[in-house]
This record gives sequence, C-alpha cells and structure tokens, in this order.
Amino acid sequence: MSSRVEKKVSKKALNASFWRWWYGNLTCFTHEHMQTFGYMWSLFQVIDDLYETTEEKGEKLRAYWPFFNTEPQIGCIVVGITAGLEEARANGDPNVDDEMINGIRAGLMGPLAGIGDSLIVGTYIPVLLAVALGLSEGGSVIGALFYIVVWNATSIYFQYTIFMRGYELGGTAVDIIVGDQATALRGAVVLLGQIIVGAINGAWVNITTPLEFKNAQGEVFLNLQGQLNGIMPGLLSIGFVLLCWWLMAKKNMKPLTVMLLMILIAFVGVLIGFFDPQLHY
Amino acid sequence: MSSRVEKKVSKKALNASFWRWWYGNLTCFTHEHMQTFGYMWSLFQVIDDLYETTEEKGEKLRAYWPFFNTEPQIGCIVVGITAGLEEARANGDPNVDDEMINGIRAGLMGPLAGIGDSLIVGTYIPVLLAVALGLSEGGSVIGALFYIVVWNATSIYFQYTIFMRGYELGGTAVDIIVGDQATALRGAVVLLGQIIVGAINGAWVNITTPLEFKNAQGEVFLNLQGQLNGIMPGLLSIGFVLLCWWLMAKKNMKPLTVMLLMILIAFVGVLIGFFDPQLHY
Amino acid sequence: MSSRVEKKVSKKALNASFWRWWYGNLTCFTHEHMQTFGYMWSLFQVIDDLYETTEEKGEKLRAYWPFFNTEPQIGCIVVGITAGLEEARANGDPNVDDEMINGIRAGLMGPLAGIGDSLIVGTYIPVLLAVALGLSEGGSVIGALFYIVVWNATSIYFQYTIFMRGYELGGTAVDIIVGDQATALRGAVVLLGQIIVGAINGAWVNITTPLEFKNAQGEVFLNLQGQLNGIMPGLLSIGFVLLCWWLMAKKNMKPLTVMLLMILIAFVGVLIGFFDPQLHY
Amino acid sequence: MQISLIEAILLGVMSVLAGSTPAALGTTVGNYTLNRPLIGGLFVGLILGDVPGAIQIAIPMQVLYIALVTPGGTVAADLRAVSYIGIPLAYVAVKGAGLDFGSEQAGGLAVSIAALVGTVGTVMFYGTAMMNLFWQHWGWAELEKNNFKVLPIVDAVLPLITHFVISFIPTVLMTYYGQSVVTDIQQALPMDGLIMKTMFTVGNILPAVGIAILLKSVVDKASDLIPYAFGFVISKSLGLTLVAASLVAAIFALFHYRMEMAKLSSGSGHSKYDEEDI
Amino acid sequence: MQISLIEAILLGVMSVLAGSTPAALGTTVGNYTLNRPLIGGLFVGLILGDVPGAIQIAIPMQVLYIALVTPGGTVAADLRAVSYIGIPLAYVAVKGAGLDFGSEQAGGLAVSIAALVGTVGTVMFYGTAMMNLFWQHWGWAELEKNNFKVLPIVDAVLPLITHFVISFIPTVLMTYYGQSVVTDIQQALPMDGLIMKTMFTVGNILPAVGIAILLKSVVDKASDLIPYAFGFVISKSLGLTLVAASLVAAIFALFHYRMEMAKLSSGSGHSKYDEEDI
Amino acid sequence: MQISLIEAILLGVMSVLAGSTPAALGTTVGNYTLNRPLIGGLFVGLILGDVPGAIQIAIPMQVLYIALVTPGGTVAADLRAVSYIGIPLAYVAVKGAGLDFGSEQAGGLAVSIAALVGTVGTVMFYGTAMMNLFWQHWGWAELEKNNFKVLPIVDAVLPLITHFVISFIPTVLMTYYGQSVVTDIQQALPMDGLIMKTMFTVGNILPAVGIAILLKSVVDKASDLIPYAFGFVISKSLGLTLVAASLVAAIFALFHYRMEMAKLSSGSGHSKYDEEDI
Ligand SMILES: OC[C@H]1O[C@H](O)[C@@H](O)[C@@H](O)[C@@H]1O
Ligand SMILES: OC[C@H]1O[C@H](O)[C@@H](O)[C@@H](O)[C@@H]1O
Ligand SMILES: OC[C@H]1O[C@H](O)[C@@H](O)[C@@H](O)[C@@H]1O
Repeated sequence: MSSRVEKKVSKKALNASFWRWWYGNLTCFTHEHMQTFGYMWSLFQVIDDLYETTEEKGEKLRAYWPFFNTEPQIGCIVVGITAGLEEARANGDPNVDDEMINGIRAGLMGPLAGIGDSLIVGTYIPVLLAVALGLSEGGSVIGALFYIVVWNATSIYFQYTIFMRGYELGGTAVDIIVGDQATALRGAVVLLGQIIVGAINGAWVNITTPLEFKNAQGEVFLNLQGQLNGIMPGLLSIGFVLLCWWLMAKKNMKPLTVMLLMILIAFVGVLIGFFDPQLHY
Repeated sequence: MSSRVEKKVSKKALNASFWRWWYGNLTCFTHEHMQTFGYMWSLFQVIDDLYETTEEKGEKLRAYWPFFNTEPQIGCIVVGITAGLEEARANGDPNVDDEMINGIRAGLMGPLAGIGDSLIVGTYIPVLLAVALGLSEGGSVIGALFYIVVWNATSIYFQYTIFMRGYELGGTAVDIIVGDQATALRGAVVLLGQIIVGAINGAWVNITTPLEFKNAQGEVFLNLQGQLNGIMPGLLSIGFVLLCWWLMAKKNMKPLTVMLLMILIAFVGVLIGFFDPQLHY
Repeated sequence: MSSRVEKKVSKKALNASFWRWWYGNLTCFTHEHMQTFGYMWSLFQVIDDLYETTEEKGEKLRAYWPFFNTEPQIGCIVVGITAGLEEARANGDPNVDDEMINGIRAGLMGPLAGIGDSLIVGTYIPVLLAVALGLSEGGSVIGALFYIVVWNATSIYFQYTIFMRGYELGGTAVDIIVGDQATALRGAVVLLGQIIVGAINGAWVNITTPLEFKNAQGEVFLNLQGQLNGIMPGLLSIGFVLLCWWLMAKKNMKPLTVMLLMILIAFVGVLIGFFDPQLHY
Repeated sequence: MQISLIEAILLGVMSVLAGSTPAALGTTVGNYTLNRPLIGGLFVGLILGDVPGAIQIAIPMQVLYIALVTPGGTVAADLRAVSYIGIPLAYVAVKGAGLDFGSEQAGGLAVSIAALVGTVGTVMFYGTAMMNLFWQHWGWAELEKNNFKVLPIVDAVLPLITHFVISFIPTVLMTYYGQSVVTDIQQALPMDGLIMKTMFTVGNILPAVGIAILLKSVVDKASDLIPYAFGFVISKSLGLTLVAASLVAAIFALFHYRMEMAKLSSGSGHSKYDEEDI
Repeated sequence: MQISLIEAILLGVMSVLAGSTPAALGTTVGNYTLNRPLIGGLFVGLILGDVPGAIQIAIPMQVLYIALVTPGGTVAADLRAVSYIGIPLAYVAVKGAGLDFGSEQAGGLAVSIAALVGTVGTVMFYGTAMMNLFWQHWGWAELEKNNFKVLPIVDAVLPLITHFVISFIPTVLMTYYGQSVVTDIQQALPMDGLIMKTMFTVGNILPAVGIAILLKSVVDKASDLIPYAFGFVISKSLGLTLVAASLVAAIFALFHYRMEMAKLSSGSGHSKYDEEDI
Repeated sequence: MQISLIEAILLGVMSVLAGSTPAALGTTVGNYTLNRPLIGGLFVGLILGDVPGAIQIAIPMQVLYIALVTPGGTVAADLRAVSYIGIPLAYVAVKGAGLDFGSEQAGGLAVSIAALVGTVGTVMFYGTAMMNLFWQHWGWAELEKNNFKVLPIVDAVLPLITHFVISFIPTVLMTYYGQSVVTDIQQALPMDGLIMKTMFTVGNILPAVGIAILLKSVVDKASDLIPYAFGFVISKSLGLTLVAASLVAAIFALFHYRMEMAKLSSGSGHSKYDEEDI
C-alpha cells in the first residue's frame, strides 16, 4: 500500500463537488430518494476526476444511488468524507466498497440530521432571527440585513470547512487503519449503519391508520391503530419498509414499480378509509 | 447424520397432536403452569410415536414440564416446531436437548402471545364481530351465524396450516444447520429464551403492594410501592420469581411446596395489608 | 500464586478502616469529589498495614483518588471489597490494578446508591419513624428513644457485617478466579464501570439552561433547553463531563484548574442568564 | 316471566362450555365463539324461545366488550357470566318491564346488568384456575411414575368437575332465582373479604412459580440470570411489548451466534461466517 | 390598494427562489434566508415599494414561525407561502383598512392571514416533491446508461418546471387576485378530498421506499435485518433521538469490532487489541 | 418567652452535629438520627426544658419530611435548620401565642415555620460543600507529597471550621434573635442574587468535575467513551434507575467476558467456558 502511484482528487474537482452539494442538496427533493440526486451530482465531480472509463465511473457512482438524507449543511462533512474514501478506493484500498460506503453514509446521516436540525435550524437560526427581530423593530431594515450577512457568511464558511475536513478525514482514516483492523472496522461500520437505518425508519417514517369502529351512538369501540400498537409501536412504519425491501431484494422488483405500487396502495387506502392524513387548511 | 435410519412421526400421530392441542390448550388452565398440560397431552402423541420404552418417553416428555403460555391459536406453530424437533432428536441430532427446546419454547411463546393477543383476539375477532353486529341489527340471526362460520372456518384452517408448517420447519431447520453452526445457533436460542423469559416476567407478573402510611388527617405520607419503584420498577415482580427460582434450583424445593408457600405468603400478606387486589364487584 | 508468603491485613487495621469509613464517609463532602476523602482515610488503614515504603503506600492510595459516591451505609460493602482486593494485590495478583479497582468502585457505587437511598433512607428509616411517631403521640419521649436505639443498633450492625463480608469476598474472588479467567473478568468489570459511570452521569448531573426568548407580549417563542433536548436529552450534563474529561485527559489540566474554570463558567453563565437555579426561599 | 329450571340448567351447561380461557369446549369454539355475547344471545334465545329478543339484548353487551384481550391469564371480565347469566336476567327484566328489546332503555338495562355480573365471571375464572391446581398436582405425581394415561384425564376430564362446581351451579342458581341471588352471592363473598382478596392475590403471585420453573429450564449457571434480568428491565422499566422485546433480544442472540462462530472459524482460515441459511 | 401584475410576477419569482426544502436558490440562501418571513418582509417591501411597512407586517409572522424545523422532509408549514403570499396580502389588507403597520390590529391581521396561507405552502411543498419524482425517474433511466450529463439537469434544471407549475403560477394568481382566490383554491382542492388525501398519504409512505433502498444497500443476509429492527425499536418504542440512538448503536459496533479483532488476535499471541487510533 | 444565649449556643452545636449529608457526627448518628425532626424535638426539648412540648411541635414537621432522600448530593431540604432553628422558633411562637402544643393551630404554625427555614438549611448544605473544597484542595496538594497525615485532618478536623462559619453562627443568631433575623438574612442573601445563584449553579456543575475524574480512571482509549455514552443514554433518555441501568450494563459485561474467554479457548480445544464460579 506504500509504493502505489497515488491518485489524488484535484482541488478544482473538490471545490466543484462542494459547491454542487451546497447548492443542489435539496433542489430536486422527493420523498422517495430525498437528497440522493444532489449527492450524486456533487460526488460525480470526484469520481470523474479519479477514474478513466465511463464504465468505471458508472460503477463507482452506484454506491451513491440509495436514499440519502441529512441536515444538508452539517451534512457537508459526509460528502467530504466519502470524497476522501473514493480517493482511497481509487488507490486500491480493498476495504472501501459499496457496502462500507453505505454503512458510513447511513451511520452518519441520521445523527447528523438530528444535530443539524436541532442545533443549526432549531437553535442557531432562531437565535440569529431573534436578534434580528430586535434590530428590525419598527420596520428597520437593519435586522434583515444583519441576518442575511451573518447567517450566510458563517454558514457557508462552516460548510466549506467541514467539507474539506471530512475529505481529509476520509482519506487518512483508511490509511492509518490497515489490514485486519480495517476489516474489523468495516464490519463495525456496516453494523452501525444497519442499526441507524432502523432508527431513521423510526424517526422519519410515520405511517398510521385512523380506522375506527363506532357504535350506533357514534362512540368508538375499536381503534385499529391502538390494537396494532399492542403488538409493537410503529408496526405499519416498519412493515411498509420491510415490504418494499422484500419486493426489491427478494422479488427483484424495480424501485419505480415499488413506488407506483405504494402510490396505488395510498390511493386505495384513502378510498377505503384506511389512510387519512386528517389535515385541514 | 446422512446414513441413519430415519424415524418419522406418522401423519396420524401428527394429526392427533394437532387436535389435542387445538382442543386442550387451555382446558386445564392454572396460573401456575398455564398451558403446560395441554402442551404435554398434545406432544405426547409425537413422543409416543417416536420412542419405544416408557422410560425414554418419560424422559423426553420432561422437556415439556415447565411453564408454557402463549396465545394458543397462533401458538400452534410452537407445538408444530417442537414436534419437528422431537423427530430430529429421535434421529440422534445432538444439538436438540431439553435446554434448547425450552429456549425455543420460551423465545417464541412471548412474542407470539403478543402478536396473537393483539392481532387475532384484539383485531381480527373484534372486526368480525363489528361486521356481525351490523348484520344482526334488529335481532337478526344472520350476524351471529356469520361470525360462527367465518371465525371457526378461518381460525381452524389457519391453526392447522401453521401447525404443519411448524412441524416441517422444526425438522428441516436442524437438518440444514449442521455441526458447529448448530452449536452456535443452539447457544443463541438459549440466550434468546433467557432474555424473553425476563420479558415475560415483566409482562405477565405484576405484584405490587398498596401499603401506605397516613398521618392523623388521613393524608398519605409514605407509599411503599413508590419507594420500591425508586430502586427499580417491578421489584416485587422479579423478586418473587427469583425467590421461587432460588427455592427450587438452589434449595431443591419441590414446585408444589413452593406453590403452597406462595399461597401462604399471599394469605399472610393479605392479612397484614401488604397485599390487596383492591377489586370490587 | 500458591507458594507466596501471604500478606494479611490485621484485624485491627480492618476495624480501624471500618470505623473511619463509618464516621467519616461524608464529613468532608464536596460536590466535586463527594466521599473520596472519607474513602481514602478509611482505606489508608489497610494500605498502611500492607506496604512498607511511603512511596508504595502513596502509589497504591492513588487508586482511590477519583470521585467516589454512594449511599454510605450500604456502601460499606464497597470499602470492604476493595480492602480485600488490596490484600490480593499486595500478594502479587497481577489482575488487580488501578483500572480494575476503579471499575469495581464505579460499577458498584451507582447501583448501591440506588438501593441504599431507596431501601434504607427512603423505606426503612421512614417506616421506623412512622412507628416512632405513633409512639410519641402527645409528646411522649418513647418514640424518639425507640428510633434512636433501633435505628442505630440495626444500622451499625448491618454496616459492620457487610463491610467484613465484602472484605472476604474481595479477597477470595480474585483467589478463585485465576489466570485467563481473571483477565477476562477484569475487562468485564472495567466495561461495567464505564457504562455505570455514564449512568451516574445521567442520574447525578443535571445541568440545564432556562434561557428563553420572548416576544413583545412576553410570550416565549424560543426555549433553548427544548431545542437542545431535540438533539439528546441531557446534552449539557454529558457535555460538561466530557469537557472536564477532555481538559484533564487530553490537555493535562489539573483538577483544581478545571474546578476553578467551572466556577468561572457558572459565574459568567449566571451573569448572562444562561444559568439560573430558579430557587426561592 | 320466570326462567324455568330446565332453562336454567341449559344456561348452566352453556356457561361451562363457553368459559373465558378454560372453556370446556376449548379456545376457538368455547372461548372465542360461544363466550362472545352476540353468540350468547343466539343460544340464550334458543333456550328461552326468543332469538331476536335475546340477540337485541346481547348487542349492547357485545359492543361493550368487543375488544377484550386477556394477556397472560389476567382476565378483566369473563364473558361467560355476561352471556349466560347477564343476557337471560336482562331479557327477563326487559320483558317484565314491558320494554321494547331494541329500545334505548332496554339497552341501558342490559349494560347495567352486564356490569353487575361482569366480575362474577372473573371470580369464576380465578376459581376455576385455582381448583384446577388440584388436578394438575395429582397429574405431576402420576407423571413422575411415567403414567402418561393421566394426560387426557387431567387436561380434559377432571376440569369438568371444576366447571360443575364453579360455573354450572352458580349459573343455574343465579338464572333460576334471579337477580337478587347475584347480589346475595356478592354479599356472601365480598371482594374486600379475606377469601376473595387471597384468591386474587394468589392469582397474581402464582405465575411467578410457573415462570420460575421455566427460568430453571433455561438457566444453567448464575451468570445466565443476567440476560433474564435484562429482559425484565426492557419489559418493565422500558415498557417494550413482547414483540419489541424479542427484537432487542434478537440482536444479542445474533452477537452470541457470531461470537461462537468466530470462536470456531478463528485459526481455521475462513474469516467470514455464513448466516445465509438462518 | 391592489397588487399589479408585475409585482405579482416578482412575488412569484421570489416564492420559487425561496421554497422550503427544495428552494430554487438552494438550502442556505433559498430556504434558510429568503424563505424566512423577516427577510421576506424586506423583499416584499422592495417589490411593493414600502420596506418598513412590509417588515412590520413580517415581524409577527416571523415570531410565529421562528423555531420551525422540518425533520426528514415533514413540513408543518412551508414559509414560502407565508412570506410571499401572506405578507403581501396582509400588507394590502392592513393598508386597505387604514391601520398602522405597527399596531396590534395589524399584527393580528398578519398572523391570521399567515395561518390562512400556511397550509397552502405545505401543499406546494408536497406537490413539488411529488412532481420531482418524474425528473428523478427519468434520471435513473439515463444513469443506467451511464449518461452522467443528466445529473445537473435532473437536480437543478428540471425542478424549475416543477416550481413554475406548483409555486410560481399559484403565487402570481393569489397575490394578483387577492385573498378570495386563496379560499377559492382551497375549496377547489379540499383537504378531505381524494386528491389531497392521497398526495399527503403518498408523502407519508414514499420515504418507506427510499429507506428500503438504503436498507438493501447495507443488508447482505437475512440476519442483518436484526440490527435494523433493533434500531427501529430503540427509535420508535423507546423514543430515542437519532443522536442517542447512534450512541446505542455505537456500543454494538464497538463489540463487533472487538469481536472481529479478537478473532484475529487469538492464537497469534497478542491478546490486547489496539483501539488507540480510532 | 425568649431563647437565652446559652440555649442558642447549644442549638448551634446540635445543628453542627446533625447536618444533612456532612454532619459532624457522621451519617448514621448525625444525619440519620439527630437530623430528623422527631429526634430534634427531643433535644430541643432538653435544651429548652420542655421535652413533651418540643416533641409535639416536632411531630408535624417530621411527617412533612418523612421520606426525604438526597440522591447524589442534591438536597431538597436540609433538616438541620428545620430541627434546630425551626422547632425552637416554632416552640417560642406557639408558647407566645398561648396555644396548646398539640392543637391544630400549633401544628399549622410549626409547618409554616418549617417551610420558612427549610431552604435556609439547603443554603447551609451548599455553603458547607463549597467551603470544604478548600480543605480538600489543600489535602490533594499534601497527598502529592505523600503526606498521609492530612487524611484525618482534612476529613474530620477542618470541616469543623466550615460548620462553625456556615452552621453554628447562623443558627445561634437566628434562634437568639428570633424569626425576624431569618427573614433579614434571606433578604441579605436573596435567592435571585448573584451569590446564591452562582453558589447553587456551582453545586450543579461541580459533580461534572468529579465524574470526569472518575471517567478518566476507567477510560484508556477514545473508544472507551462509547460504553460511557451508552450508560448516559440509558439513564437520561430512557430514565432507567441506577439499579436497572446496572442490569443492562451487566449483559454487556457478560458478553465481554464470554468474548475474552472465547478468544482464549479457541484453538485450545475446550469449547465451553466455565462461568460456574462467578
Ligand atoms: O397472553 C397469552 C394467553 O395467556 C393466557 O393463556 C390466556 O389469557 C390467553 O387468552 C392468552 O392468549
Ligand atoms: O431532517 C433532515 C432533513 O430532511 C429533509 O431533507 C429536509 O426536511 C431538511 O430540511 C432536513 O434538514
Ligand atoms: O445518592 C448517594 C449519596 O449521595 C450523597 O453522598 C449524599 O446525598 C447521600 O445522602 C446519598 O446517599
């Protein structure tokens, strides 16, 4: 591993990668893949720089096809880390494979979303706005300008910094930990990812049914969701994910088909009253 | 393991086993052993078929002496699985022993009780009844007949099917997993059983004391259960089980003696006010 | 390990150790080290008895420098156990080192505090007092005398007994478990200690901020603690411990400096409104 | 209108067949079919000769108890008393008052009588479970001697004696002599009396014996109590359902399995264990 | 006073740039700067020619929504509608009523209009996310052919069509035709109608597909589902936050690591693994 | 009636002997005997010369604080002030008002005075704990030099100075000059003032230093922080008691043990580890 011809991502490609992510992390958001396309657009700058053939590039990019979602600003560090890992993989590190990359992505996306949403979006921004509100009292433009400048300057600086730190970390981590140790670590990372995918499932999927049976007096005498909770809270939320997983992994169904099926299920469910978001304007 | 003379449970014995369980799972219910006798009556058909001598039969049956309880309809599968395991054991599989059988029984009885009680008893039956109630409005006999037919037909079909599936599963599982792997699995099953016995303890034993101290004005100034919860919720519930376990495992007390002791404790506890179910008609 | 010249703590030293602890466990209580000085005063009787040189004594005593806190009466057993361990260590047992001693201390102090506080302080004493209150109705001295005698007699007897039991246990435990088994056990004890230090952190450190932002009408529109809980409950409580740990372990700061820094932080925090115990007479 | 002795006896038989949990006709048919008030209405109607009327009485009772679950043998209300004491008594009361069976007053009456006899059923349930202890303990003694013939006797025959004493006789009495006997019995066996308190307390404590026996069968050495205690904590302190608890248990079982496999594979060259077939 | 078509178009453009979550100007600038009502007030003021007035209208709205977090794409209120429909409409209403912009009545009016249009923004958000599915699925098909050029087109260009349809046109209409159009639209697309119900239900179910894809990428064999189910339980049954859940996950990862290292070290002589560098 | 200086001094001494947590007479005798109001009543009675009267005053106070636990040095109310300031002041007040000691009014008065002085005790407790920091830090410095003689001095002698300043003097003053001094002191040291706020905040933060020191003693490498963080989560996020948390910790310790044993046994032939003796 020492006498190899070191491949290195160019500074230009790294910068491009950063700015693509910074701009595009949520521009094509869907509930199905969330930030995946922004991620791929960004990471492709790195892959493009490291590999020669189209086939290779396509193959490496596949690691980034699955679902990705995190608080995108603190999430810069994940993109940076995987940029570093791609570099290591391009240099022939056998421990970096798709499963490990997905373990790391899954293991980090959840906790970082929790931290980013709470600390940046839920605390830092509100505090800045609270100060700005004071400055704008009576209609002054000062508060708004203050927020625009301070927020954007600090946020962009922070994002750029952790992206580059992440890149260095990703590269050196696999350099320091070699051989058996790396294999062990790889397994640990994948396990972590597996558990956190479950936790993400719990936190971000919330499928419930409002189905109830009422007697003549209109009193509810049977509440389906309540009975399901008796088995285990969130049964539908894990059940739907497992169903989709099973269709894709065991029945070789395409994601698109599964998605259309889910839309159908939603439609039918709404029709028969099994689903109802119960919103009003 | 390949060139052995395969023993096989006769279809007749299997069917007898099923129907004994189906009928007798709760007919001699007690709070001490719950469904154990129903289980033994059923499983003995299988054992009787597989072994020659009375001694052998008696010895094998011992695996089914301990406490058993689950939702008995979905629980058919447990009985089926152990029927399959008995067959494997009769064919000399060294990994199937009493401890493993009890690990499997304990590991399955709890979760299946949870699923069966919630899904069959708490959801399926009420939904059928809700429909039947609609059909019987105004006193019509249709609803009642509908329920009798649909419930019994679907329920019995379901029970028979999973019983037989369980039997096949039990047999093949130990066939596929051989040697070291089976030993490892055996340990895992026992561990699972140990944890779930604890969880069952938490779910099904609920011993509390209502003892309180009151001042002259009748206001409570000391609540014993509250103080015990400060150590750990459910202290009495685990304490009693551990006490019984210790009397039997370490002091070689007979279950009957322990049971009589517990009845005595209950009586004395009620007398001194330590126990009080606080029920009224 | 068999043909060694056995060192043994004299009965006199053991007794002295007990009474020092019994008397001095909380006499110099602080929030920083809590019962550490009482512990050291007591244990030093044992160390003094077992070692010759001042250097050795000083070195062995270091194992008892860290924070110690438990319910001191039931906690007698911890002191006893470590007395026994010191004896084993003085006899050359290689598995007893500072880390293991601290693992045991940490692993026991937490649960024993929970048991002692709830059972002795929260249940036994109140029950005795409740009885005494009855006896003292109308101003009689009987109740008070009853409490003084019964409480002190039973409590001191209990403490002495478990101290001596602990001592025997500590000594024999390391004698029975030898070689590889002891090494494995050592690791398990340290791991247990690590987890329980975390649990103690959760139970005994409760740092929160009351900082809120209000609008013109005085309604709160932003509550800092609530946002922090969104990341993880108790973030400040673990954050402060980790900060102190990092300053000492990684920046080689002295405990005294860290403590002064914390006092400074408390002061500044109070000044800017980040901290406020919100108490009133 | 009065219930005749023959009718009362038939109702008594039904209550035996239909007990909650230990029904003489078993779980599927006895407990989950005949025991339900709606079906009870049908049979009471057949016995008293007025199916539509009895079903109308049964409907509000069935609504009241529609989602009744009895986890781990803790029975909040045993419907055998609701179905085969409550429905007949309510039927007689409604008829006596000259009310329409489908009217709101009839429904109200039915529900209040269901409440009155509801706990009577619970007493029957606990009584049955206690009396069955005798048969079982005779059974254990015989099994010790490898006398397997006792299995059907203990499980299916002897409990009929229990049912006769605990279920049949009271049901016949209460339906024959009417509502007043119910309250008489309740006064004779008050819930705050020593007997009832002890019976229900024993019902709470006895599962501890059974679970201890089970525990013994999966515990080999003292350290095996640790996983057991862990299971208790996740169930009682954390409130996990049994299914959720078993998923938590599964990750430990998985680790145990991998650890054992690792022990075997180490040194032997193949570093990847095989879990495909599990 | 009336909003002119030019002004309405400019407001429509702003709403596109400032969408919650998928903003045409990205997260930092679009969502977390322009989307916030206080900043919206500034831009609405610039468009309508009265910055102080618009900012005063914006302030109570900003206070209302100050700590808005949208975890995992569940958007309680999309502020683009508050900022670029709500503020202009409120501005016009306050001006029309001859109120002082800083007065309490003006504030009350602002807040009630914010509430009126708040869910409109949410509908826009879910509509955007659904329509983007088309671009993404075309994108996947192209990526299968290793056509990487589509990445910027899918991620940055095509969503502008979505924005035009879902965000621009309604904003222009609502600000140009005034408050009545808002309620017209709400009547045309009622929340208890099939379309809206299905759209929001799909929004709830679709993450299941994405997470299943992710699950596939970290699951190799059936037993790998155990850690996943464990993660689900600690999150859903125990209510751990994602950070707390990841700390629990970490201890299992640590055990896995140590186990693997143990497997390697055993026999080879060094019994102490090295975790210093992790 | 007035409390004489001698009496006040004796009460001061008792308050020193009987402090909650750091009592000069230690835990069993000081804190859990003399500190309790019922026993306080006896000694106040002996000092003031009316045991039955003082005990009657003490009874309602004792009821109020009967189940007081102070986990981890968080003291909700330090009873030394209740027993040796509250009881004497209440005694004087009741006598002054000419009330019967066993009357309801006397009880009410006693309880309200107990409430008044309750937090005074808490201030004493935190003050004592803070002042003891000086002795301890001198102690550490001496221990660095292997001067073990300081142990009894630090642990038993020097805290008496603390007690004299923090406990003795205030108690003498408050009992001698009466109830008004209590409120004077409370006004001089207001709870919303900088000093009190800082003192209590320091009391909250300082355990972090101690626990960090402990943490250092069981943490070797960065990855050891994972079990620690896990322990924190099960305690704080899941609300497990320390006993329940230690049972959860035990299953991990068990796995660690088995893993280490497996490491040793593999290859060496015996596949079954031995946990009998643990
Ligand atoms: O909970 C499992 C099981 O426990 C007991 O056997 C009875 O109460 C059953 O009705 C129940 O299904
Ligand atoms: O929760 C993480 C992340 O999820 C989605 O991508 C959006 O709702 C973001 O605003 C959020 O930060
Ligand atoms: O909680 C353990 C322990 O903590 C501190 O030392 C004091 O508050 C004691 O009273 C208590 O028993």
